[in-house]
Amino acid sequence: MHASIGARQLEPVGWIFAALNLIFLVSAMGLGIFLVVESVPILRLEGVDFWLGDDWWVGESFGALPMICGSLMVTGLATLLVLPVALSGALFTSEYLSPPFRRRVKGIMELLAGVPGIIYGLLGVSFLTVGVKDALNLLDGNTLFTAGLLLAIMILPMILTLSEDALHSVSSEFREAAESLGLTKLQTALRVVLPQSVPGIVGAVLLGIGRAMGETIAVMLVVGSLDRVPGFNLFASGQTIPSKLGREAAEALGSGLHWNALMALGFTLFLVVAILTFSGHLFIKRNSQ
Amino acid sequence: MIQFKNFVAAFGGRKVIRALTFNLPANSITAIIGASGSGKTTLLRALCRMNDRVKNFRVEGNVLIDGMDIYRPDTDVYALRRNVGLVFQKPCVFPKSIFDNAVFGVKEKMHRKEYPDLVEKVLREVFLWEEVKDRLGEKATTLSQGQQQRLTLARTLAVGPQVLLMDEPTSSLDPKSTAAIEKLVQSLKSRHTILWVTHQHDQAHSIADKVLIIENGQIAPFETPVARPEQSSSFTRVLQNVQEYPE
Amino acid sequence: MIQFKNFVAAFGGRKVIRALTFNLPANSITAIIGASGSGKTTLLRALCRMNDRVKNFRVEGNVLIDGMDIYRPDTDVYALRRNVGLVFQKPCVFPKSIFDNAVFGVKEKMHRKEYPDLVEKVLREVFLWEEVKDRLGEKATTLSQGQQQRLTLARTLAVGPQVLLMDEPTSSLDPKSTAAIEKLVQSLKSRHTILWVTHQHDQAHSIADKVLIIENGQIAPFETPVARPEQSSSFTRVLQNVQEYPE
Amino acid sequence: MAEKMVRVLIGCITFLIVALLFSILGVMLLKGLPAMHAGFLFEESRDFGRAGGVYYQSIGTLILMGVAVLWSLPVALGSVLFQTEYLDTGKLKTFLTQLTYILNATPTILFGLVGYLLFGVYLDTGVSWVTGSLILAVMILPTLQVSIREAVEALPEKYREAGMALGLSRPTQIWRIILPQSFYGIVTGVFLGLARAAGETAAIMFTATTFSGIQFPQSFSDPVPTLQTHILVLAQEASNPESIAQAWGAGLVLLGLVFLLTLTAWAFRARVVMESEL
Amino acid sequence: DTGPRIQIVGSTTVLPVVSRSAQKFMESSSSRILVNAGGSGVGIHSVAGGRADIGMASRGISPDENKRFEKSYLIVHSVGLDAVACVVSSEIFQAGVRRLTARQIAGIYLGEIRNWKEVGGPNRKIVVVDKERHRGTRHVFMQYIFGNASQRTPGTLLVTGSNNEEQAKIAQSDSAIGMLSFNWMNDDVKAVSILDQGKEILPTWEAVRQGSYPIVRKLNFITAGQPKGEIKAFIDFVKGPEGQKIVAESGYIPIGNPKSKRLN
Ligand SMILES: Nc1ncnc2c1ncn2[C@@H]1O[C@H](COP(=O)(O)OP(=O)(O)OP(=O)(O)O)[C@@H](O)[C@H]1O
Ligand SMILES: Nc1ncnc2c1ncn2[C@@H]1O[C@H](COP(=O)(O)OP(=O)(O)OP(=O)(O)O)[C@@H](O)[C@H]1O
Ligand SMILES: [Mg+2]
Ligand SMILES: [Mg+2]
Repeated sequence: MHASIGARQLEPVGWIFAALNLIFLVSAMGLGIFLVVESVPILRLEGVDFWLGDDWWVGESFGALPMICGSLMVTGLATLLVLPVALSGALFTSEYLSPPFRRRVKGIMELLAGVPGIIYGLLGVSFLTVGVKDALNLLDGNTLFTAGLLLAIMILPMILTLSEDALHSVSSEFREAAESLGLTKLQTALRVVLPQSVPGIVGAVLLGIGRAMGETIAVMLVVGSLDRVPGFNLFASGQTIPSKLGREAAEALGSGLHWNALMALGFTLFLVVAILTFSGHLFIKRNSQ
Repeated sequence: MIQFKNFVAAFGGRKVIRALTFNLPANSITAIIGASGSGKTTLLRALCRMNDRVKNFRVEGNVLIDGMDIYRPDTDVYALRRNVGLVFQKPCVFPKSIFDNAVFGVKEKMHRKEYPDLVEKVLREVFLWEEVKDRLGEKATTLSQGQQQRLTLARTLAVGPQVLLMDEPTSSLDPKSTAAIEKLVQSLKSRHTILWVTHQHDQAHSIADKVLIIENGQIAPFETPVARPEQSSSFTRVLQNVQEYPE
Repeated sequence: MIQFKNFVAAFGGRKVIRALTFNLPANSITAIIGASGSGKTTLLRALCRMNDRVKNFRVEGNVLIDGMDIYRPDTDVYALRRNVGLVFQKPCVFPKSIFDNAVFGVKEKMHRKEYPDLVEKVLREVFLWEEVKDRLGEKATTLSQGQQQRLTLARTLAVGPQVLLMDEPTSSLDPKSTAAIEKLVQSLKSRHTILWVTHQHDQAHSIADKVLIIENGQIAPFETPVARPEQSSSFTRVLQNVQEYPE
Repeated sequence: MAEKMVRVLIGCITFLIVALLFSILGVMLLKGLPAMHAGFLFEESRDFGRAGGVYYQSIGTLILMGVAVLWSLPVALGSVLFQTEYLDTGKLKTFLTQLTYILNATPTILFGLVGYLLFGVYLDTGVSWVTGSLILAVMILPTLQVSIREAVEALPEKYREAGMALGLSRPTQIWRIILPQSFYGIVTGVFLGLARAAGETAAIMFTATTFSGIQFPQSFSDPVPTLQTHILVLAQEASNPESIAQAWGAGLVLLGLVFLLTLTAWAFRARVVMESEL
Repeated sequence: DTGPRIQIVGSTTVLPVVSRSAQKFMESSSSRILVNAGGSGVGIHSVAGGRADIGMASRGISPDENKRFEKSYLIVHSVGLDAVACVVSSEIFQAGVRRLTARQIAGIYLGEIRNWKEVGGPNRKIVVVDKERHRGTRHVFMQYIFGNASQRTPGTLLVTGSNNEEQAKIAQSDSAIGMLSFNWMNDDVKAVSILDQGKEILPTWEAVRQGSYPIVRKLNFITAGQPKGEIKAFIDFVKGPEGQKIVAESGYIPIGNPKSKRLN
């Protein structure tokens, strides 16, 4: 009864916080509602075929499957590439490095998290595509793989620094307790520190994945932008939802079926992310039990 | 057998332990008493190198356990700590189930099937089994302070160290549990070397083979035959020294 | 004046305190003893509504302080907690300087210039001043456990509560400091209503006007005239009840 | 010994990460330095990037990023504190958390387009830096929120309890315990948010920026030139090497600005964290 | 600078011309010209919505837009021309592919021809680079090759947007084909001539100047209704000699009397 903290217990400051929270809620919901409303016409016209269709040709048909596949593959690849690397880095920085070195590495990461997406895009065009092409002996370097790799590099500093924060914020009491039982540093890190920082790490990873999912310019410049269901071939060009939006949205602005279709793409991304975060949440829940 | 040779422990410039030279025989119980802030905890932590993490902590002199200097650079600290179990003054249980806490330090070598038996054994030893046997899966953080204190003791016992360092292990226990723990420790004497920090002088004298008093970072040893403190005139003297209540 | 009327406190399904009906007169010291895990801490925490944040905690019945039910929804919990000071069993100092810790709970109303005097006053009261006066700017977390315990007591005193709840405040203190704190508490009696949890029965009986024993979530009160326990036959009976050492 | 091997392995990985990221900086330097003539930082851009510098673009970028963080930080802090300190764990809290992540993954161009339709078309506020900073603020909100929430939630419960027991009101607890103790994380969030804002081109191109014609905004309804759009336009349509070099130079300046802000915040953080002695 | 303010928004292709012209124009005028990128679509949309005075577009107004913005009386003013060439990677050019028939190009884009050796080049797969569908470049190119501005091209491997992007992709590849404005050709990206019904169309400035080059598109200004005042003055300025000089300097082809201009 008393334990539930209801609105009646809010003091003035609490109301301010609630109002600020409302701003956030309204902007996020507003964006979502806008997307839903704008995508109604195309969804009404195409129904599920919008998501299952593999042909996107303005004026004829709008099938989002190539973009959905592309987005999932690129993001999945980026996550796969970045996770082990970022987590090892975070673990090493938090558990093994001495404070001055830790500060230095963190500093570099924080600086690099600040490299703008457009710069990654330019670097990707200038170096990564050629590098991938030569290294893998491909016909061309503008592939889903390149995009995934670029995204992995891009989100690495952010994931690393945030997961490191999560690891580091575990009270050292626990580390001491574990080490006094004779656990090695690594065992302590894996059995005590890591489990306790799982929520923080999942948060960091979700933030990174989200960033990767939504990245427009950098992906657009290296992914090849070909609307084609890529199958399971990562080494071919493809298209992601944001890059599709980046290429066409400004042209189609405002109204018309093309615009609706693009907004439906945005809405689709919303859904995908919702599913992802929901599973992430479940993961935390299961893990905390 | 633990030997201190001219041992000094300091935080930065402040020497907490100064020039300690001293032997603790194997299979004995030694009690340490001393004012709050006199360096008892520091001494215990130094014995299993828990202060390695503390930045400005440094030691001088030697500490030998079974003839091996534990501060030699090539010491395997993990093996050392498995051999020298420390029960903290401020119990710190992991935010896991009671069961998991009890077996936390057990080496992977042991088979998981043996865990339940081990848990029951150690929890019984620390007199906690009856209280928690129905809620082994609950989080250990929901236990009361005294229960947590016994759980951390059980956790250490499960590792099976040779040397047991206990930092006021009965400070938050009721007399019944305290007596049980005291009895347990006395029964452990045959297998372990035990160092016991306490503030209760009668407790120290009733269980220990030897009582040390830390003062100004140095030790004034009192060999106490297993005798009730009331019967020992030397102890009365000690008490008078220490218990100089401010009136 | 604190009144419990049919007070029940439970975590989920497990009732820790059951149907407690009881009065504590103002300006008195009441000691609470009881086995580890019997609900003493829960009782104290319930008195200043510290368990509001605990998810599955619930209470039934009433607790009145000066006639006001503290569990009424419109209670100002912050004012309540300033009025009812709780000294934790497990001291938790903030990772700030010793000085900052001592004045942490002081309302902003007080002028900063008065802080040094206040700090000296409360630290002297808890018998810590001499030990830390040269290092007030150092982190409080570097203090020993006993020092931290006294610091948290000082921190609470600085707020100036009317009711003082002390959860084993001397558990990690040496006899000297313990005696000092006991004396302090006795001198505070004239201004405060004090609830003191302890495991040491002689301590309980020597300082308290009244000793309560918690058992199975219920209270068996023993009115104890200010008398040495050794001289009280009723107390001996109690002791025998409780200290039934397992042999 | 497995322990050692793992340690060496993850140490190497960390080293490689640092090296990789350093090489990115190196490349930026190599590419951008040719544009760095004496006046690059303090001159106006001329002749479609063939001459001059990026002075006003830098100022515009700073204005947009700074103001966006100013809008966003209170909202992020307030909503996180509301969620962690005032709301019980429950459906609403879960929902709000998830919303944060969804918002975070929204492609920035959507913010730009929706912002264009909302501000430009429906509200008809025109192209202005205020609009742009608002859109950026919403865009970096999730980044700030997640980092702040993590910092706040990582705070051990015992500190809150100790504060409660002293009778500190909730605002006082927030002000004296939670904010100081999570200050480090909050600053991290601000870095990441700033970075995000700095990287965004698509979101502000239709609502806040101008390529040329305005130097310094005279009013709230003026657009600003920014480095981001400058780079984008030059990189897309400049056919002569001077202009392309200027695009890289502008990239280097952008990077420099982000770094400068980060370093400032760092110094600030170092001081405050020392004070709160985290 | 209290004079009137002119807002110009739209295609990045036209932007270099406008940016330079505005700079020049403002030297002798009190008006302030704000130029911003955004793409042809945004340009047209903004003009129709009254949020900009001039829209820049590298294409015409689509029928759909015409219908939507009927009430705005959109008027198109051409200010220059852009010539689009079929380009190949320099490696291919060096290997001997100097000319392609329109049919061969069509075959490549349709995916029927997949290897350079089928058109007299080295034995290497073709990297077919297409442009975003709405790009003016693609419109005129496809119109010429297929007779259909929005021809589907199943042979495509990459899609690019801006000139620089396409240039970079073709330059990085050693077997690419694409379409590109003249001004972006360099050592790595070479234009081939197109054989059409026995006639060889050389991709030279000379041919464009003489008006014989067929693949050209218009760079347009869009206004809502007839422009007046300073807006008209600016459009006239760009169409006038000084503006046309800038058009030429920006790598496009002036309109009007082509013979009076010297191209690069
Ligand atoms: N948050 C919680 N959730 C569930 N059970 C709890 C929680 N906190 C305490 N308990 C249980 O309630 C009982 C009483 O705990 P409490 O801390 O009040 O004991 P105590 O009398 O203070 O013991 P001690 O002397 O050991 O400190 C114990 O069995 C404990 O396990
Ligand atoms: N990390 C540290 N940095 C600096 N000083 C420290 C540190 N840890 C302990 N000290 C100081 O060293 C002295 C001894 O501390 P220690 O914890 O060993 O005392 P103790 O004898 O265990 O006291 P108690 O009975 O109160 O637990 C104290 O003055 C304490 O303030
Ligand atoms: Mg100690
Ligand atoms: Mg308790």
